[in-house]
This record gives sequence, C-alpha cells and structure tokens, in this order.
Amino acid sequence: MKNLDRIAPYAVGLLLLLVWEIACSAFKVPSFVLPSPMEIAVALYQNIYVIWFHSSQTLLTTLGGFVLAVIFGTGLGVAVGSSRMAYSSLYPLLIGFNSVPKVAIVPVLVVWFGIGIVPAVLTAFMLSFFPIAVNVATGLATIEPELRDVLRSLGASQTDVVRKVGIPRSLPYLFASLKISITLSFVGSVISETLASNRGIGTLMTQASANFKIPLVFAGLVVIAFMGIAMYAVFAAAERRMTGWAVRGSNFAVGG
Amino acid sequence: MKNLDRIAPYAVGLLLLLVWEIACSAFKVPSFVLPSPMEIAVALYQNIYVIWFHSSQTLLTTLGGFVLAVIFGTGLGVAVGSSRMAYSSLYPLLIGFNSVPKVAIVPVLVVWFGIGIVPAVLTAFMLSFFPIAVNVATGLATIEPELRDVLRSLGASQTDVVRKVGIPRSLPYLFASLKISITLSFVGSVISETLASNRGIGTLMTQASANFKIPLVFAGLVVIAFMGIAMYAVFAAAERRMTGWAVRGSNFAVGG
Amino acid sequence: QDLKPVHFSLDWALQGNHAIWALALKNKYFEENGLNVTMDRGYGSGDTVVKVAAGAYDIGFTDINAVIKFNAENPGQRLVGFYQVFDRTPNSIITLKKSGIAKPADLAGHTIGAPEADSSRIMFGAFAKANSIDPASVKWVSMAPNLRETMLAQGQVDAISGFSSTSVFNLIAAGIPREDIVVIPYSDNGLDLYGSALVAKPEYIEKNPDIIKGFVKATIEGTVALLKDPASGMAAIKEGDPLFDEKLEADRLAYLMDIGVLKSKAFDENGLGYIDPAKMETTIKTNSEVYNIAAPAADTVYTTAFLPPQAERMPPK
Amino acid sequence: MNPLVELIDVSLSYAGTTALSGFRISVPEGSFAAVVGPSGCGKSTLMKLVTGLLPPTSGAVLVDDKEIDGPLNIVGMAFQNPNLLPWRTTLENVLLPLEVVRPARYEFRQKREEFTARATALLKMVGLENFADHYPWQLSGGMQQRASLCRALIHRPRLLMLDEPFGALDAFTREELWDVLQTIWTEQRFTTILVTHDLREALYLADTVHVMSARPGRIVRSLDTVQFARPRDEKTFIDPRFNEAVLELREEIRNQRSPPDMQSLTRAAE
Amino acid sequence: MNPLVELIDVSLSYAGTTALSGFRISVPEGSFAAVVGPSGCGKSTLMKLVTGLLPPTSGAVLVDDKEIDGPLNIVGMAFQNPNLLPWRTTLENVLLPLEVVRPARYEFRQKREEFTARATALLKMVGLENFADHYPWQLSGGMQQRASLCRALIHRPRLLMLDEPFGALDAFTREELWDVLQTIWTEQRFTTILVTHDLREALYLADTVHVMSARPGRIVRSLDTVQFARPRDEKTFIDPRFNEAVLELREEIRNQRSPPDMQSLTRAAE
Ligand SMILES: Nc1ncnc2c1ncn2[C@@H]1O[C@H](COP(=O)(O)OP(=O)(O)OP(=O)(O)O)[C@@H](O)[C@H]1O
Ligand SMILES: Nc1ncnc2c1ncn2[C@@H]1O[C@H](COP(=O)(O)OP(=O)(O)OP(=O)(O)O)[C@@H](O)[C@H]1O
Ligand SMILES: Cc1ncc(C[n+]2csc(CCO)c2C)c(N)n1
Ligand SMILES: [Mg+2]
Ligand SMILES: [Mg+2]
Repeated sequence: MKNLDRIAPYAVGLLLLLVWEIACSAFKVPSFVLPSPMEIAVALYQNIYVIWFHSSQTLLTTLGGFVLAVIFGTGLGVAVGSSRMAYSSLYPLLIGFNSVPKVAIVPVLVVWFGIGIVPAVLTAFMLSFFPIAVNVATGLATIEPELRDVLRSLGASQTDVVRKVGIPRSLPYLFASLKISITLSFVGSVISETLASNRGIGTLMTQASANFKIPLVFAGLVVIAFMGIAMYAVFAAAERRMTGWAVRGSNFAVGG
Repeated sequence: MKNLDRIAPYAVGLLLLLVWEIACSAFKVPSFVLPSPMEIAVALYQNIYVIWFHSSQTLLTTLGGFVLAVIFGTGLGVAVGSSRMAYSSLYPLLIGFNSVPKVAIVPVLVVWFGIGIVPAVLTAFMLSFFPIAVNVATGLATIEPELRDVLRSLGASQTDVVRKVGIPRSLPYLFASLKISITLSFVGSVISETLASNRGIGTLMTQASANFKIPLVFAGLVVIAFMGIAMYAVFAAAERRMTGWAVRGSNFAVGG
Repeated sequence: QDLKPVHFSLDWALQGNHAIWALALKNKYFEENGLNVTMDRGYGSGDTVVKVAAGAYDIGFTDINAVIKFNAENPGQRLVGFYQVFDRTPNSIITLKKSGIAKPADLAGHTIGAPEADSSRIMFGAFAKANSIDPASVKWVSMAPNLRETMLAQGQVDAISGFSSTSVFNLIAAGIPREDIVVIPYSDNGLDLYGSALVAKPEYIEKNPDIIKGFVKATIEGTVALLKDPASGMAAIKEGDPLFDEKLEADRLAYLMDIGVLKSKAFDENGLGYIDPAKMETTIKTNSEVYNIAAPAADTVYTTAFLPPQAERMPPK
Repeated sequence: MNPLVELIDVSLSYAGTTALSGFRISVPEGSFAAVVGPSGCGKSTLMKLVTGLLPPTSGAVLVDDKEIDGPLNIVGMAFQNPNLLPWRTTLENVLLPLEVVRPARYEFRQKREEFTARATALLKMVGLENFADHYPWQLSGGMQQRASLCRALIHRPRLLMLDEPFGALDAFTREELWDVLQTIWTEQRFTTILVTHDLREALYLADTVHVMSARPGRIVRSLDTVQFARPRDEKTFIDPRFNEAVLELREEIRNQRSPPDMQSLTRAAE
Repeated sequence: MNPLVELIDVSLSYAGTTALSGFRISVPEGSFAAVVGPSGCGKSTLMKLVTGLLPPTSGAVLVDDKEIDGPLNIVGMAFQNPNLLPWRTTLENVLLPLEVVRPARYEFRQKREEFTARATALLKMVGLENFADHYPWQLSGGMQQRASLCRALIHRPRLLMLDEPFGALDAFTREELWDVLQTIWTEQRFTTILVTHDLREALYLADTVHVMSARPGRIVRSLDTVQFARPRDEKTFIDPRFNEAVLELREEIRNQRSPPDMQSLTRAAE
C-alpha cells in the first residue's frame, strides 16, 4: 500500500505521456500544433542550458511573488475573516480586481518599473494572493464558536484568538490555498515574462513561438510544470508535519 | 451597523476611484498608460453598445466554463479527498497542469475546435476547476472522524458519507473556492478571446489596444470586474442561506 | 569619456534584421558616437510606440504606420520618425497554392486570418481599394499573431495577412514547401508604403540632438556592416541570445533584402535612410483614410534633420 | 439464546496505548448488557469494535456468528459525545439514519411524513418537542444528548449501542429516560450494550452488568440481575438486594483502580 | 464578605428561547457556589454570562462591583464540553492559559520550565501523567474532561467556573477529584461556581447550593452547607444531615420539572 502510493504518481504520469505520444502519432497531430512528448524531450535535451538559464530566473521571480502573496494574502485574509466591515467592503473589490485579466495590467507595471524582474514578481503576486486571502478568511469565519470561547474566556484579544485558534484551525485550508497560489504564481510570472522581459521561461516561450519552434515552447511548459510539482512536494512535506491532526482519522486510515 | 455594512463596499469603491483619479492627474499619468476613472467612464459611456455586444458573449462563455468547472472540480475533489491513491497520484499532476500558463494551450484548442465559443469555454474551465477540486478535497480530508463515524456506524457507504457529511461540512470552503474560481473563469475566457475570437471583451480589448484606445481597454476591464462582482453577489446570497450554521457565532455576531 | 545612456526598444523578438544594432553594439559604433545603449526586444510595433511615448524607452524601432495612427489618437504625446530603416512595408497577404489565390482579386469570398490589431489587417481597406475589390467580400477571423501560420497550415483560414518575412519562414518551419507558399505583398500591389523606422519623442529629440545624431550614425554603420557581411551580424546576435537560429535568420535577412525592404533601389541611389517626400505623403494619406483621421502634416511624422550627408550613408555595393 | 455479539480474546492497541487486551464478552440476542469501568479503561473503544468502526489488533469480533470486517448496518449508536451534525436541525439529525439504512432509505421520500411523525414522537418523549427546528448548537448539553439518543433509536436497530447516554442529565430527567428506554426495549427487545458510570443505572436497566479492569481493559466480573423482576420501577430502588449489588459493583471497581498521587497534588497546590 | 459575582434581575433570550429570566445570584469572594437544576434550564448560559462571553438581554452582571462588558481575564473555565484544541497535545492545551493571560504571557518563554512543571503536576494529579504528549483525540471522554479541568486551574484564576467537570467520570475518579479540588480550593481560596447534576457533589464541595427552576431559569432555592465542617471527607457522606440535604434538594428539583409524556412514549414504541 505504502509502496504503491509512492509509485502511483509516476505511473499515472507515465501513462499520460504514453497516451499523449500514441494519440499524437495515431491522429498525425502536427508538431506545430501539439508536439509529442518525444519531440518535447528532444527539444528539452537540445536546449537544456538555455532552458536552465531562463527557468532559474522564472523560479526566482515566482518565489518572490509567492512569498509576497503569502504575507499579504494571510494579512488580508485575517482582516476580511475577522471583521464584518472588512468582509463586506473588501470582498466585492477583491473579486472585481481578480476577475480582471492581469495581462492588461502588466504593461502599466512595465512602464512604471521597467522591463525586468519587478513586473514579473508583481504579476506573480497579484495573481496569487487572492486564494490565500479567501481561504484564510473562510477559515477564520468558520471557527467553531466553542473553541473561540475557550480563548475569549481567558480575556484573550482578537489577535490572540486569531493566533492561537484561527491560524492553526485554518492551516489545512491555508495549505490548500498555497497549492492553488503557487500554480498561479508561476502563471503570473511567465505571463509577465511573455509580455516584457529579457529572461525567463516566458521570454523563451515567446521567442520560440516567434521562431515557430513549438516543441521548445512546450519544453518550457514542461519545465514550469516540474518546478510547480517540486514546490508542491515542499508544501506537502510541511503540510504533513503541521496539519497531521486535521486528517487524523481520515478515510486514508480506514482499516488502519 | 447593518446600514454601515451595506454602504461600506460602495464607499470603499468610491474612495479608491477618487485616489486613482487624483493620482492620475497629480502624476500626469498619460491616458495610454493608465487612464483615469473619468476617461474610462467616458469611454464606457461612448461605447456602451459595443461593450454590451462583447461582454454578453464573455459572460456566457465564462458561465459555461464555470459550470463545467464546478461539476468536474467537485467530482475531482471528492475523488482526491476520499482516496489516498487518487490523492497521491493525481495531486502532483494537477499542480503541474495548473502551473502551466494556459495561453500556451489555447492555440491547441483553437486548432482543434475552431475559433469561437468552444476554446473560450474550455479555457475558462481549465483555469477554474482546480481551486474547487483543492478545497473540496481538503474539506473531505479534514472531516472530523467523529462525524464520519456517526454515518459509518449506520453502515453508510463511502458515497453516503461524502453526501451526508463531506459535502455539507465542506460547503463553506466550496463557496470560498467558487469565489476564486469565478474570477479565474473570467480571466480564462477573456484570455482565450484575446488569442482567438471574433467576439468578447478580450476581442474588444485587443482591438482597442491596437487602436491605442487604452481607456476603452480599461472600460472593458471595468465591465469584467462588475460582472465578477455580480456573480459574487449571487454566491454570497446562496452562501448566506446554505452555510449559516458554519458562521453561527462568528466574530461578526460578537455582542449580539 | 562620458557615454550617454540610451534605452532602445526593438519592435519584436530578435530577428535577423535586428543585427544592425547588434553589430553597432558589438563593434562599438554606439560607444564611438558617445552612447551607452541598452537594447530590449519588443512586443509588437504598437507596443513599442506606447512604451516610447510613455517614456519607458528613449528610442524605438517601430512601424511608421503605427506612429501615424498613435499620433492621431494622442496628439499631445506624438512621436517623430528620424531614420527610415525599412523602405517598404513587408505587409502582405500570404496563402498556399492549393487555395487558388494568386492575385488580390482572387481574395473575394475567402476567409483571412490576422490579429484585429495587425497593421496588415487595418491597411487591408486601402489595399482593397487600390486593387478594386470590395473589402466586405472577405471574411476576417481574429487570432493571436503566432497562431496565424498554424491556422493557415491547418486549413482553418484560406489566407493570412502580415509581415511576409515572418509568415513565410514560419510556414516553412511548419513543413510547408517554399514553392507552395504564395505571397501577395501590399507594396507590389498598389500600396507602396514606408515600413519601420527609428522614432522618439520630439521633446527628447530637441533636448538630445547629439544622441539622435549619434544613434543614426551608428545605425548606418551597423547597416553597412550587416549588408557587407550578414553572417557576422547573425553571429553578433547569437552571442547574446543562445536561442537565436542563425541560419533561419540569415535566410530571413536575405529575404528582406530581396523584397526591397532593407535594401532597395531608393536606398542604393540616395543613401540609407532616404525618405521620398511623395512616398511618405502617400503613406500618411493612406493611413489617414484608413483611420478616418485628418492627414497630419508630414513634419509632425518625420524629420530628416539628423541624417548625415548622403556620402556618409551609402550602402555597400 | 444465541449470542448476537461475541468478542473472543480481543486486544486493541492504538499507537502507544493498549486499550483492550484479552477481552471476552458474549451478549445474547435480545438481552441488555451494561458495561462499567474506570475512566479510560477502553469502554468507548469496545463500542467501536462491536460496531466495526475499528478492527481489533488481534482476536475476533463476531456479530451474528460472523466475524465482522467493517461497519455494520444493524446498529444504532449514541456516542459519548452527541456528535450531532451542525448543519441539520434536531429533527433532521434524528431522521439521518432513515436516510442511510436499508430499506428505509429507499422509502424515505414516500414515507417522509410517517418518518417525521416517528421522529417527533421520539423527540416528545425526551422533552424536545419544541426544539425540533433548532440547530444542535442552540441546544444545551443535555438536550443534545437526548437528541442523540433519539437518533440511535429512530431506525429500530437490532443492536443498540449507548455510550454514557445520560451523563449530562440531571437525576430526574435521567431516571425518566431509564423508564422510557426500558419501555421501548421491552416492546422491541433489541440487543443493547450500555456503557455507563452510574451503577444504579446499569443495574436498573441491564440483564447483566460487566465490570472492566483499568487499562488495558478486560472484563473482570459479570453480574446477573435476574433477581430484579421486570418491569423495574421505583420499588426496585428500595429493594435491599439492589443497593447491595450497587455496593458490590462499587467495591469491584475500586479494586480495579490505583489511588491518586496525593504528593503531586500538594505540589500543584503550593 | 464582598460579592465577587453578582447578577441582578438578569434575563437572557436567544432567538426564540428565553433561557434566563429574573435571575439573581450573589457569590461572595472566596466562596464556593454550586448550581443545580434540570437539563436545559440555563446553567451553561449562566456560566457564559458571568465570564462575559454573552451580554445579558436585560439586567446587570457585576463582577468586582463593576458591570462587565466583555470577557474577563480573571477567569478559569472548564466548559461542559472539554473543547480541547485538537492541534495541541494535552500538555500544550493545559499550558494555553499561560500563553494568554497577563502577566504569565510575558514570562512564558523565560518561565517555560516552571510552567511545564506546574502543568505536569496538575496532569499527574488527575491521572494523566502518561498522556501529556497525546493529542486530545487520543484521549477517552473522561480523560479529556480531566485535561480540561487542568486547563481551568493552571493560571490560578481568581474566579473558577466549572460546568459539569466530572460528568464523564466513574464514581471513584470523580470522588478523588472532589478531594483534589477541595484541597486546591482550601489552599488558594479562589471564588468558584460549579454547575453539576450530582447533588452529593454540590453539597460536598460548595458553601451554598443554588437550585434553578426549569427554563426560563432563575434561582428558587439556596441551601447553605455550613453545617458540614471542612475539610470534608468520607465521614461527611455518612452524616445523616448530608443525606437529608440531598433528599431535600432532590425534592426541590423534582418540583421544578414537568413529568414526561408517557402517551407519546407508547406511540413511539409501537
Ligand atoms: N484514537 C486514539 N488514539 C490513541 N489512543 C486512543 C484513541 N482513542 C482512545 N485511545 C486510548 O485508549 C484508551 C481507552 O479509551 P476509551 O475512549 O475506550 O476509554 P473509555 O473507557 O471510554 O473512557 P471514558 O470513560 O473516560 O470515556 C485511553 O487510554 C485512550 O487514551
Ligand atoms: N446558542 C444558542 N442559541 C439558541 N438557544 C440556545 C443557545 N444556547 C442555549 N440555548 C437554549 O438556552 C436554554 C438553556 O441552555 P443551557 O445550555 O444554558 O442549559 P443548561 O442548563 O446548561 O442545560 P444542560 O444541563 O443540559 O447542559 C436551552 O433551552 C437551549 O436550547
Ligand atoms: C521583420 C519583422 N517580422 C515580424 C514582425 C512582427 N511584428 C511586430 S509588430 C507587428 C504588427 C504590427 O503592429 C508584427 C507582425 C516585425 N516587427 N518585423
Ligand atoms: Mg468513553
Ligand atoms: Mg449545560
């Protein structure tokens, strides 16, 4: 069981690649529409240094934006989740802001901050703070009043309640939102790079696509996907350590 | 208190517009970089029919994609949240898939499904199912074992447990994810429209931006933001009715 | 000595013709003219116009047609061209042999793909008028620039419009034989307009005449070096951009020279950067008709004040 | 009579804690068994084993002569913690088993009114007729416990498991509910296992009272109560044999416990 | 002695339910008050009012002669439900008040060892010394209740509020903890309000036992227990006046209740 668990993601991944490869050759999908995994692998192999050069930058900007998003998103979530006023006044604005495709805002950033790392970090940040804020806010707003009363009966301040009950209680959902947010951070920095940057996977992708090297575009995508998965592995480890209590007797343990 | 609550979002919104307007004129921001609210309002007013023509299409495709995302995301979330196998095999793949900017995938869709409504709907769907799946999965994985045991002791099937405890228990987080997802749906359909479509706010925006009518681009953005807020109002009403139990004694009610 | 910093934006991702400035950088032509130039890739002519107008860049390489349009929309923020790099616009209709389209008149009843924003699509009205076809007789399909060739190759549209120098090579990359590709250039079919130029804000030009002069000089030196030895130009770009495909871009450059864009009879006779006032007048008039704007005065669109004497800007034989 | 529930040499270990060890019990079909024992000796664990919520670490749990390998569907259980679902009203909570167990779940729509009437009658019985539409968090602790009892009874289970069902009730409400339970049991004769700390409750309701040792728990004494005629009522309490039995059980439990640490007490009180 | 807690004509209504009405009580500083009454009469509500968790609908709640307008910070409270935080071990749960109340919170880091020793001593006292590192969901119901009692005592509150703190314990553990509580109280003399259903517990521990009416609750009788000398011990139980007092309280509560509906009982049992 334990072993099967460890193999499963690779097995499913491989299966997917296989289906993709076969479908590509069976339906004769041209490589400039959707390259087959083999073609992508070749492009990846041939351009590995270039890809490394660009992807390291993307990883950096993504993490920068993500860290900002975690800090700001948690703060915003705490505000929105613990004050009715903040909830009713900020939520609609946030929704409005987030419905807007950031592609339209990147040019503004570029004009203000110049081409380079700043717009990418800011775009990654703008795309990814919202899920964190929403989940933290929901976590705080749905704390069992009984648990909150335990702290309030000790004369705890609102901040104490948030720190001692709110945050731990919402941790599983904070982690859930981190999973969503990291993916959005990647999307954000890559999009910003596609629109204005001299380095990064986004740059690589526009350049490759301008030269009609579609397999290289997809090689870039694959690298992003892997970086996303690597980040996920980090969170998953932290999550297991910090929120074990929340999944204590989950279905996972049935029969155990 | 109640009244203040109702006014708050408008007040904050107005304040924001005011700051924006003042900043634009104070720093002499040219309108082709960031138009002031007044300029946007004028563009909105002058092009109201065109905007309506395009935005109605966007609303439609967005809702289409969103509905698909809700159905598929919930299903996926139930699978991932209730089977350890699905969890460990699908999560990494999902993260990988979602880290990839969909801009790169839209062309594939366009080639397969032709230019029109289908790629937009699919893009909206692809962008927005993940938060729903993550939150539903987290909701299911963190059900209090005590509540699950109530059902299991009746010989309930896994499905019963999910239906009678899992879903209701996770509803607040399902709503949280809907708020995230609807914004992503809008982003998705607009992005797809920017890449290939003859109708929709995305089309309007590329067109306007090519003609250097940046205020009109922002007018489009404003309309999207408002559609997002309108959708939020719908969810908020449903949420109040369906998850009142979860915020029963929340801070909101302190002193009440 | 003190080098003056200049931020320079190209119109698009690095392509063969951009070797003009890659060589100017590599061979220190800019430095010799007192300039410290940072060069960034661009994201479309329209975008470059906006970035120069907004002050994010000092100088841009962009389509003069886009400048005319931008000036009309933003009279207070206008840009001025000070050196014409492309003698003609590479805008064309591109199609495949099997479509049966060989001349403009054949387009009637067909679908053409292009971004709404593309100058080729916007200019189509004028192109249609010049060739006496009804603009309403073709059906346009909107798509992102890099989707064009795919859609044509896949048969989702009958033709596309755009820069032939881009589309032809993308189609070849997609596995279409060169001889199956049909190009109908606007400039050979009654719409002989100017193409891309170096542009800047008039205030900038006024304040920094030396920079402009120096930039023009370096550009001419770079062009001469490139025309003499295209391969060295390709190598110069490749140094900074490992993704650069030297062979493809050498072909593209040769193509641009062949079709009279970068190397033309007018340039050969009158020197690089030469502007024929009559041809520029046509360019301005055509744009004003297409965009339904008052034709701007020629001196608000371009200036030749910074061109060195003809003898100093003759292309190599 | 055949045993409905039989545990043979069962032991159960949680990570780090052995809750039950060498546990044996046999509960005949239709009988009423009570289990008493010191806090933390494994009574709730026993309940989970019998309903199949937990598999034993070793030994066999037989129900209906078959070794069980998962939750059963003949059971009604009132947990030590009422565990009402907070998104359902009291009435909806009580109706829950009928939405799940077979065959009631298939008839739920068409028999909704009948089922609601049944639930309402049960709620009335425990004094909650006015709280059917309240949510659990609007009920007092004792009221929640009573609602939970109704939920355990509504689907007329063959096997009723009660884990301290009256712990949060005052003496009178509690004694009334004893009679309520006794009446229903006499009518329906479902097999019942009751965990309680109240020895009078155990003796009053059960056919056999099982005394458990301290952790790891096993049964050290089983006391029959046939000498108290059914139906039992206030007269049973004044039967001297009844009070003797209470004292006897008391003594038995005392022997199972270790005295508290009075030294540490003094230290903590310093 | 000055009253530490005084409720004057307090009433409290939840949406649809009046829990308390015309409620008056006065608890002198340093005294031990017990509150008994039928299930659902408003005892837990009273506890929330006194700690400031709920504001009264009308009337005044005075603590230290000041009308309170929010939670106090002189209180230790053991809720009816143990309400331990599931992400903290037993020890960490017990330490929680020291991380919150002043001045302990400021000294928490530097006195961590001293505080841990204090918590460990308390846990030992209630028999949980081996479970300090277990999580609440690894404890039995009674063990959770004992941990919750430790949490209420750890910060040596001036006002101790106990809502049925021994409800889930067997008779012996319970009686031992009575003595534990009595010893600590005698040492520290904090004011205590104890809600319980066990009349013997109330009489054994308290200076005054208050009997509440059925909902809407108010106090209908207050019984002094000065006649039972402190410290009380097993001899108190055999004092005939003690058992008389138990019966008297019993009678008082019986009068406050309405009998159950035996008709609906028969219907439900059909
Ligand atoms: N999920 C669990 N994980 C680890 N240990 C557990 C778990 N559940 C119970 N235990 C341990 O098993 C032992 C028995 O617990 P159980 O709940 O069965 O006791 P109990 O007899 O019901 O006690 P009480 O009368 O206090 O309710 C205890 O020592 C407890 O700590
Ligand atoms: N949050 C609430 N909302 C609405 N009604 C409530 C709420 N809390 C308690 N009540 C009602 O107030 C009344 C008194 O409840 P309370 O919990 O104070 O009773 P109690 O005396 O502690 O009972 P028990 O002995 O059963 O614990 C009950 O009728 C209950 O239904
Ligand atoms: C040689 C050459 N090929 C392609 C482009 C691409 N490009 C840049 S802007 C634009 C559209 C006009 O706004 C297009 C098609 C170019 N500039 N120069
Ligand atoms: Mg128990
Ligand atoms: Mg209570």
